[in-house]
Amino acid sequence: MALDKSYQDIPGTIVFDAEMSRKGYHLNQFCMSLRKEENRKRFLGNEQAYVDEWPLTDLQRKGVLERDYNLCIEEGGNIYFLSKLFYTDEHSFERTVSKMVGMTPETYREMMLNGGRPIEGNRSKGES
Amino acid sequence: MALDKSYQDIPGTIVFDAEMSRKGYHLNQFCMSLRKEENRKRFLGNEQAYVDEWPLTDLQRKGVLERDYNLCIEEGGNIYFLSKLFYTDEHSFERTVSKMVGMTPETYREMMLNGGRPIEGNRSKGES
Amino acid sequence: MARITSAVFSSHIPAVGAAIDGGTTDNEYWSPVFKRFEFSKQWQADNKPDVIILVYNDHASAFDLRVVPTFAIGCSESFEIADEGWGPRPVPPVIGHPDLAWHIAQSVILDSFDLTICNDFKVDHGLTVPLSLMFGQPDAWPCKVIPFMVNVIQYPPPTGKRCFDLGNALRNAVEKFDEDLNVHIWGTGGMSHQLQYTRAGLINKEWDTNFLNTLIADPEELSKTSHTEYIREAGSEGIELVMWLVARAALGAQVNEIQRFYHVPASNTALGHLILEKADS
Amino acid sequence: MARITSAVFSSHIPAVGAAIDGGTTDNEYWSPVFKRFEFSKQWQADNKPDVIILVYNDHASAFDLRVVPTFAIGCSESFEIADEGWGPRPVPPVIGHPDLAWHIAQSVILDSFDLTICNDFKVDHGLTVPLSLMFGQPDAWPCKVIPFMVNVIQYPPPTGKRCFDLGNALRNAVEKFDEDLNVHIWGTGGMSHQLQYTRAGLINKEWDTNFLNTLIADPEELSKTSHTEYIREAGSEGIELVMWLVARAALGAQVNEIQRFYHVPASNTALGHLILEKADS
Ligand SMILES: [Fe+3]
Ligand SMILES: [Fe+3]
Repeated sequence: MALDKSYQDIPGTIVFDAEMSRKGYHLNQFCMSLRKEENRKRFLGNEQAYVDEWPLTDLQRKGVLERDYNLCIEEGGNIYFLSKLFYTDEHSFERTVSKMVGMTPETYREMMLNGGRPIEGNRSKGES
Repeated sequence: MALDKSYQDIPGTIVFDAEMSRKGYHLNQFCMSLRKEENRKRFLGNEQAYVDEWPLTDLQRKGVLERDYNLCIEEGGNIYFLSKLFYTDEHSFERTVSKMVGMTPETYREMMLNGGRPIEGNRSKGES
Repeated sequence: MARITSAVFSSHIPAVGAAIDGGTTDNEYWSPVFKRFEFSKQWQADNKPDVIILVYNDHASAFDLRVVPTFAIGCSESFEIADEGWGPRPVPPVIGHPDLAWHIAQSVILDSFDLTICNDFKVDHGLTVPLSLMFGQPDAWPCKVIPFMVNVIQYPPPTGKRCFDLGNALRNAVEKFDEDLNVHIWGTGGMSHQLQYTRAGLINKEWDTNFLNTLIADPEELSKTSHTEYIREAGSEGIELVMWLVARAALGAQVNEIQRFYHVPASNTALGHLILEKADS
Repeated sequence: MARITSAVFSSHIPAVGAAIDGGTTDNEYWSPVFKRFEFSKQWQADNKPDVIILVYNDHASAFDLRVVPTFAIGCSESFEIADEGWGPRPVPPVIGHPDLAWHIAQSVILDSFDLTICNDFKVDHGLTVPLSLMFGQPDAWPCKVIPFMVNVIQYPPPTGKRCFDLGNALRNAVEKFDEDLNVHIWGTGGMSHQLQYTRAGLINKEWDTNFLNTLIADPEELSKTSHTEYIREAGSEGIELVMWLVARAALGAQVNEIQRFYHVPASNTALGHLILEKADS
């Protein structure tokens, strides 16, 4: 009798559970390094060289270098760790999230002003 | 109704509770620095200069420099942190404890071989 | 004897901090939020606590993945402001209350809560944004703050039931503290929001409304809500709401509602805010 | 299904590690101890587990006073040996079992234990001395080890009752793990000893004997022992014995005694050792 993972039925959602945490360990620790101004400068100066210092997978490197946050999340990145990366770009949560859902910042803000993404149709993979 | 501190009735014993932990915070963190070989060398090279780098009280400095472990414990030192200090001197727990109880290493070992310090008379401050 | 007299609940959205720090609280987007907080700030000024037990979650600031405590209490004299990626927020350092914090730590550990005792860590927007909302921009925070961290990032967080039980244990601990202190407890985070992947932007006003109603009237019933329901209905980051149960339980059963506010959107999030006072106080 | 089939209890005295590492196990002082462990080593070789859940306390090695977790589980792939002040012990690194460790962490957190999840820390004599006693000096440890740390240094440690309840939760967690694994659980530390101040050198054989008897026959009764009794009767460091309750409860009620050994002195300490097997296994 394994653990309850009923949250895996939720569409468009990757819960940061043990499996994801293990997969993303070094990716997230890489993000943590960007809390220091000197590291942010070094990273922005030569991104490829900086990420090569970390034991990341090819997909994780690609996700970071292309700022493909959905890919980062699939590869174990957690949004609060990833925020150190988009803050390094001086991007906000709002701007980053709009990119994750494939909207322009304006369209995304419009959706939020209209009450956000509705829950109807978004509860379960069977339903959506 | 404050917390139960009935352990304060035990003779010859200083329990490492909140009060002691707060008192000894920097003393114990100083000891932690001695887990590194380079710091041990630096400390043994110039003890006074090394302890002056830490925000210790005069009594804590005295305790460290004179290896007065009972004083260190009274001033908030915890034995497992202090062990980094006596290990730096290449002294064992046994040798250090004999010093704390005012015995020669030989007399202390003799007491231990004879079954250790008896509990009778050592349970409570009232009794001892 | 120390007593918990009030509970304040509030989202702790980074963009709200950015609006305060950047001076854009008057604009069309933010003014509906900050106008409503004028009442709360006045109430707070009229009801100044000696200490706030501030229940929040660290967002990869004090801890990274090497150490993930479920419950952690801050026992030091003061706490610096964390750099979350674009410099620390320009707010005063947080002054702790080591006497009460250590008392609470000892009391709840003996009461079967497996706390992590912490010293020397930095606090992030989870703690500072609610302080800014309630106190504005003073040169120094007007009271002491005990940071109380709950893991809600690494699944699984503590269950709602465990958070509810912890709240009761915190109340008991505070009431065993000999000094006369007026203590407030704050629950932060939420409400519905999802900050990641393709369902991001989710808002569930109906569920949030029900959460607020039940939190006030029957928090013990609310404590049965499963983690999957939080994530499904309130979004992957909406699970932060378990922290509100800690503060709600700590206040005791009978409460008066002083303030209630719900607003969509604040950046990606449904902003929720409550002030409750202990009914017999 | 994974199952906990045996429990091993042992002191984790630094001087015992030094005797092994320094090759002095044959001398007059140590040979009475190591002779009795010949049987235990043989039993261990005949009953090789896949994984050991090793309950121990960190002695200011993985953690300093900045972070003091009550219960912490090691989830990484491997653990290096700590330098406790005169270089790391010359023993192999410890290989973890992240699958089972993470499973246990999730299971017991959902079961109301407020665990701290840990990665990337070093293990000290509390963990390595029992391994050396049971496995000798191999090039690599013959099985996986999940380090499980209990705070017994910063007062208050978890209560005996809490440790007992945790043991039950660990058994339930292991039995929910789908893979077939033979799991042993070890409880370490103790027995009576005091390493500090003017009462140091205390040994209480009568109390220790009663502890061993009750641990085997009625651990739930034993779990009621107060912290003050441990410290008073078994010395300030004798309180490490609460960790034995974790391992004892994890094995379940019915057990067979395979080995029992008690010896004074080992350096400053009364060395205790037990091997119990699950009765129906
Ligand atoms: Fe948050
Ligand atoms: Fe120990």
